[in-house]
Amino acid sequence: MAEIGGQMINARAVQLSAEIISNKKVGAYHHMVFAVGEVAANCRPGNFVAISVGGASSSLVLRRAFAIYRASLRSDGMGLLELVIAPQGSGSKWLVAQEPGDRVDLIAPLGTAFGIPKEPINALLVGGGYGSAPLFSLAETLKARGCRVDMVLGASTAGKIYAPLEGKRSVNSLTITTDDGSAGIAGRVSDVLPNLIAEHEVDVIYSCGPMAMLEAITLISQKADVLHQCSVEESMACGIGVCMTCVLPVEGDDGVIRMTRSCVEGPVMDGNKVLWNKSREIPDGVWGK
Amino acid sequence: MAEIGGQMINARAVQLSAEIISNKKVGAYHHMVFAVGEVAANCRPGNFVAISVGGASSSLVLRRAFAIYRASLRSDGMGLLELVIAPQGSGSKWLVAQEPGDRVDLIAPLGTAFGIPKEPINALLVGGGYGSAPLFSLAETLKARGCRVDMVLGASTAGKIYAPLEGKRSVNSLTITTDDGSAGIAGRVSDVLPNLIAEHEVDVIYSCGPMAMLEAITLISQKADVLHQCSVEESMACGIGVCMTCVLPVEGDDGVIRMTRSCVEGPVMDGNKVLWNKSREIPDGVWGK
Amino acid sequence: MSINFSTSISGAFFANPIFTASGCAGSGKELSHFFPLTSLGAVVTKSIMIKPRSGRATPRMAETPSGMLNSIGLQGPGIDLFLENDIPWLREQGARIIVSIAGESVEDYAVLARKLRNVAGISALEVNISCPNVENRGQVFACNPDTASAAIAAVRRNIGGELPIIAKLSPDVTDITTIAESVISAGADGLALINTLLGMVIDTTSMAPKLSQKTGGLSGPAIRPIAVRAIYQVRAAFPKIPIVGMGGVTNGRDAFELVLAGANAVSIGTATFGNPMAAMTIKNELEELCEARGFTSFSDAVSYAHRVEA
Amino acid sequence: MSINFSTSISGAFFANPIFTASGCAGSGKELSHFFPLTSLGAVVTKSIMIKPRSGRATPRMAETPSGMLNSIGLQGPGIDLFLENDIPWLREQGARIIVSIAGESVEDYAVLARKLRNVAGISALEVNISCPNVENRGQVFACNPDTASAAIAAVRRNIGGELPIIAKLSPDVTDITTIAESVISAGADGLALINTLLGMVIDTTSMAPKLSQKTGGLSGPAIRPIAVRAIYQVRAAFPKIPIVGMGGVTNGRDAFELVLAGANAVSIGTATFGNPMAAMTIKNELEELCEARGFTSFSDAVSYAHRVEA
Ligand SMILES: Cc1cc2nc3c(=O)[nH]c(=O)nc-3n(C[C@H](O)[C@H](O)[C@H](O)COP(=O)(O)OP(=O)(O)OC[C@H]3O[C@@H](n4cnc5c(N)ncnc54)[C@H](O)[C@@H]3O)c2cc1C
Ligand SMILES: Cc1cc2nc3c(=O)[nH]c(=O)nc-3n(C[C@H](O)[C@H](O)[C@H](O)COP(=O)(O)OP(=O)(O)OC[C@H]3O[C@@H](n4cnc5c(N)ncnc54)[C@H](O)[C@@H]3O)c2cc1C
Ligand SMILES: Cc1cc2nc3c(=O)[nH]c(=O)nc-3n(C[C@H](O)[C@H](O)[C@H](O)COP(=O)(O)O)c2cc1C
Ligand SMILES: Cc1cc2nc3c(=O)[nH]c(=O)nc-3n(C[C@H](O)[C@H](O)[C@H](O)COP(=O)(O)O)c2cc1C
Ligand code: FES
Ligand code: FES
Repeated sequence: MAEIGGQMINARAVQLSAEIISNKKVGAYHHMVFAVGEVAANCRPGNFVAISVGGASSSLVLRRAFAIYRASLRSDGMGLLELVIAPQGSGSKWLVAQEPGDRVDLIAPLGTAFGIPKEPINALLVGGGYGSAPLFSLAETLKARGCRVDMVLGASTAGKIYAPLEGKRSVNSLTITTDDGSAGIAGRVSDVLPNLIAEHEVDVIYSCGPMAMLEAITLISQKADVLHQCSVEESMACGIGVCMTCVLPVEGDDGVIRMTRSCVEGPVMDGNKVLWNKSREIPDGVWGK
Repeated sequence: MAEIGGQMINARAVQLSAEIISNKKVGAYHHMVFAVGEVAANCRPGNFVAISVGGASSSLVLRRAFAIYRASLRSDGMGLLELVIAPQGSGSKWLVAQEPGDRVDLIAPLGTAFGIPKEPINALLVGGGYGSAPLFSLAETLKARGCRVDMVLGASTAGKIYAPLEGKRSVNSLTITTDDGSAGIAGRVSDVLPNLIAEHEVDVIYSCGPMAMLEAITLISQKADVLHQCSVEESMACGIGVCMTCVLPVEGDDGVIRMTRSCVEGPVMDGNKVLWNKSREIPDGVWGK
Repeated sequence: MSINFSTSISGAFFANPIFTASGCAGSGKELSHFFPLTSLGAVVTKSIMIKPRSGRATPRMAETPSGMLNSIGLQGPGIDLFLENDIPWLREQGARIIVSIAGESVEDYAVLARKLRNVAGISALEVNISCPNVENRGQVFACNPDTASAAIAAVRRNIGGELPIIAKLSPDVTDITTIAESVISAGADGLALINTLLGMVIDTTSMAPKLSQKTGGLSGPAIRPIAVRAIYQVRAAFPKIPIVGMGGVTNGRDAFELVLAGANAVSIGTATFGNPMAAMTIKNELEELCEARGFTSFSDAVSYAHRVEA
Repeated sequence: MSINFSTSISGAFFANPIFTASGCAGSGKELSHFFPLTSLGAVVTKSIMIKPRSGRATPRMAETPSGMLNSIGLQGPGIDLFLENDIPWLREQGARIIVSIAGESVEDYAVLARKLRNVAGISALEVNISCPNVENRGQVFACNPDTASAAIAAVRRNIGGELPIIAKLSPDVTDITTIAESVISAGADGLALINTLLGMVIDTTSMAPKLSQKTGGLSGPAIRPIAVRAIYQVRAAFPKIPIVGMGGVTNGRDAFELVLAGANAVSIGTATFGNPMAAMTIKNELEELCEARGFTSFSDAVSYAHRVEA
């Protein structure tokens, strides 16, 4: 029973120089499209990419991780990867300042994907801020399997809700919450979840967003006794499993709690197995404490 | 007698955000034009500029110095500054990769200028590589004063001779030398100088180029007993006189040899006062050794 | 709703906490071309020695990733000419002055202190002890508690009066709190943290060290995490000692980081080479940041990262 | 006209001088997805302790200018599971293996050495002594000549046989040659230079240290000038001791710089996080650079910056 177990880096991960095809500002975000060739066919909803930032004489030594918003291999063989980027610090600001024709060094796909049920179930997708990014392609996949898909998106303010038209089409219902009430219901996603779970007889919650939101959703899903697959966001130095910076205390199938790498055994994890309230310490009982 | 004496930073120096107007590859170099407003009127042949390189998240903390190739204040008030840049290391490569419309942080004008004689004398201008940059505007100024102006440009190979057409017009004769013989006379500028000095009855040599070339010219000028104003190129960290990295052993008017800042009391210096053969040590007799 | 942005170092008052770093602003003349020196908390002058110094041979510098090496070797006019020219000029400008001194022996520090004891218009003395001690096989004073305290004690004995003594320490030691303790016992009123780290660059074309003296001092953003750590450690050990922090500060955020770690004032060094206006920009950004975080007085922000949450 | 690019560390042979750095490549599994581990000179494994270790709480890292801080806290499965799983897997790959060990007491090092003494397929042992010594107020072994040599002596006594011992030193000391001397006397066959420097980042939003453990180890290009200086100093003091160099190497030029300073092999750490193929690119660039400078054998380039020109 090795601590770093069988879980390996995404078997399809490839490092490549990707040309930027387009870069458009959408609300508080940038929607960026990259030409990645056949790799696009290997990307699953929930996977992420890791991009070098800052250019040739950059002081930024680490890659930045971004959830895959959409990946498509066109019939002419052109593979496209789409991301939704929030300009925050120096890395993301550099990235959104790049122009079509520029190239970035990109590794894709990385990490685990959302689990897709074999049966047509009722799914509730919950996204916070740019956390909605991976949910639209997930919605399409689930719809194609005959699932009912409802979606809740929350953000601090209207401009930070990322919900493009074509995305909305793939869900049965879309509920929006904003902290300041500038769009949808004033409040947080957790305020509306219990009712939606009951109303749509939800079987599985899929979520992506800030850690505090994922924790709140976990409590609700446990109470309602529904499954909860969430995509976590821990600071990552390497994105490929070699540095051990991106860990969370997670209970394994064997009942042992381990500090688990979210870049390899995540970002998609079983929310009920994460020790959320202890994520900033080493909880008692963790293997090797 | 303070070591760092009366000599102050160029009184006209201004820090500004300059828009790139054009950027063209010419042989081994890039000819770049910047909009600098009225500052252009204050630039003299021999002055240099200091530019921040690398952008927002750059690992390059120091400015780069570039000799002013040409400065002009147009009648519509548009002030232009032209530079000739050799892409060498990370800073210069970043700079030549910038595009028209981009802006750089630039301080200009800095340093001393070539002394312009009141009488119409015979001048020989000698440039090595991009060292020809400041010589063309100097040639124009000298011509306007009625001087005879001959020019010698040397480089390792033809592509590294920077001698634009309009520049050539302002000199009485142009001699070119290349180490590999790919243009002009095969050899070094120092090979052709003695004859040219004699032939054109040269009163003053003005030079700009690698330190070894300046040293060789100094020996020739001393032998021929002509004045020698040269623009030196020492590594500069600040360009404005505060860091003391750019010093050379230079004999002052009082006969005392001091480690002298080439960014403030240079780059243009009296070649005969520089202790060239000791420029990589602290020669005996230097003040404060 | 503007904040009280002044600071004091052991009784010496400064209108704001942004200083120049020794050796990175000469004696202020050149920077005064870009902004009035009165808008600085203080000008810290280039370390001055007893006699004129030529400094080291060139190359004296090498750029490194997010930093630079220098081996200037304390080029300067010597204390007499410095007092004759630079100090009167700075006084005329109305600048607050902190004089930095450097010696090669304990006696040197004593002599410099005596030369400075009756000079008017100086707010504090910074004692740069990151210098080779010729009496001790060239070992740097700041690298040993005994030599560090001997240099400071010599200044203390000779300075007389009220002039605060700030000991500038080197980070190139196993335990910086031990050195801090020794200089505080010897009479230092404050500490300056940190001087440069010893580094080397090899030119891969000539295949030899790039600097004429082989090694040089590493400064700039690269060393900021070391500076923050050193300030935090020393602040934790000495809750009251005034600290002038420095090391890789290029913007208001960086300065704020040093302040939270424990700096009562922040010196700007290498950043000035990249931007002559750096100190001014940093001052404004730091003031805004302190306000934005709800501080009404700069001094409340000092050491704030050490607070124990209830 | 290809060069002899092999190197050896005290009898252990490596086909090329590019290694991974401990803790920056796990046990090689993930990197093997990008290139065959046989194309590395050696895989240096993450420092392993006696028992399983959870490591420290997150946040465990902070990016810094041209570098990063980490405080992983030696998370790992412990020596028994490591020997059961990782070593056989690495052997299967045909990789050259250097095992890095870490302890909290002198006895820990002894136990680890005994566990490793009869393990087949290991080329050398790297002893990470930049760990807090629980028996000595948590002071890091590598910061004191006595504790540093005690740890190495314990390994020497227990390892038996021919396995070379490489002592990995911390740059956070007043004089690294003193520590080098102590571990060489205690039986180290080679040195690894340098481990990370102690640093800190304060989050200016939360106004508290960013890492859960407050301080962390600084790595990356920012520290390269410190690594070059440390390697150069130790090489000058010990002309023959094998040195594995590391610290901020991101390309062939950087690796060459460490080699010229005195490194017989170069480990790649933080660069791998930015680029999984870093070690391969660096290997190729270093080989080309050595050739371009006219070396016919890699070993001739080692320490070349120390030559005295006639
Ligand atoms: C699995 C995963 C998926 C992500 N998906 C997206 C996405 O789809 N769109 C998007 O805009 N961003 C996404 N992020 C966040 C993104 O990777 C960057 O962290 C963010 O853009 C801030 O980086 P910066 O360089 O702008 O800020 P800086 O302040 O320069 O970042 C400094 C360091 O802190 C880390 N860091 C800063 N903020 C965060 C954060 N919130 N989470 C984790 N690490 C952080 C950075 O990665 C970097 O290492 C994702 C992160 C992870 C781990
Ligand atoms: C007064 C003066 C005038 C100059 N004029 C021109 C010009 O007109 N055109 C032009 O292309 N270049 C000019 N240079 C050289 C220029 O400033 C840069 O040094 C050169 O472009 C290399 O910088 P880099 O960033 O590309 O190389 P890097 O290798 O990244 O430079 C690293 C450091 O070394 C210094 N350095 C490297 N090479 C030199 C050099 N040859 N001389 C001085 N310092 C050096 C850099 O300034 C920098 O600080 C001038 C330099 C000086 C001092
Ligand atoms: C070119 C240069 C010269 C310096 N000269 C001195 C000096 O004379 N005395 C001194 O105490 N420190 C000197 N220093 C150190 C700085 O004062 C400062 O402590 C250090 O550079 C760290 O700050 P920074 O990263 O902001 O530059 C010098 C630093 C540089 C870069
Ligand atoms: C995330 C991380 C983990 C590390 N873990 C170890 C370790 O377990 N044992 C060790 O001896 N060094 C460890 N180091 C130090 C590296 O091996 C190396 O000495 C240091 O990072 C300098 O090299 P670099 O700048 O190339 O990263 C670690 C470094 C990093 C960044
Ligand atoms: S980011 Fe490096 S192990 Fe996960
Ligand atoms: S470049 Fe700083 S003094 Fe000349």
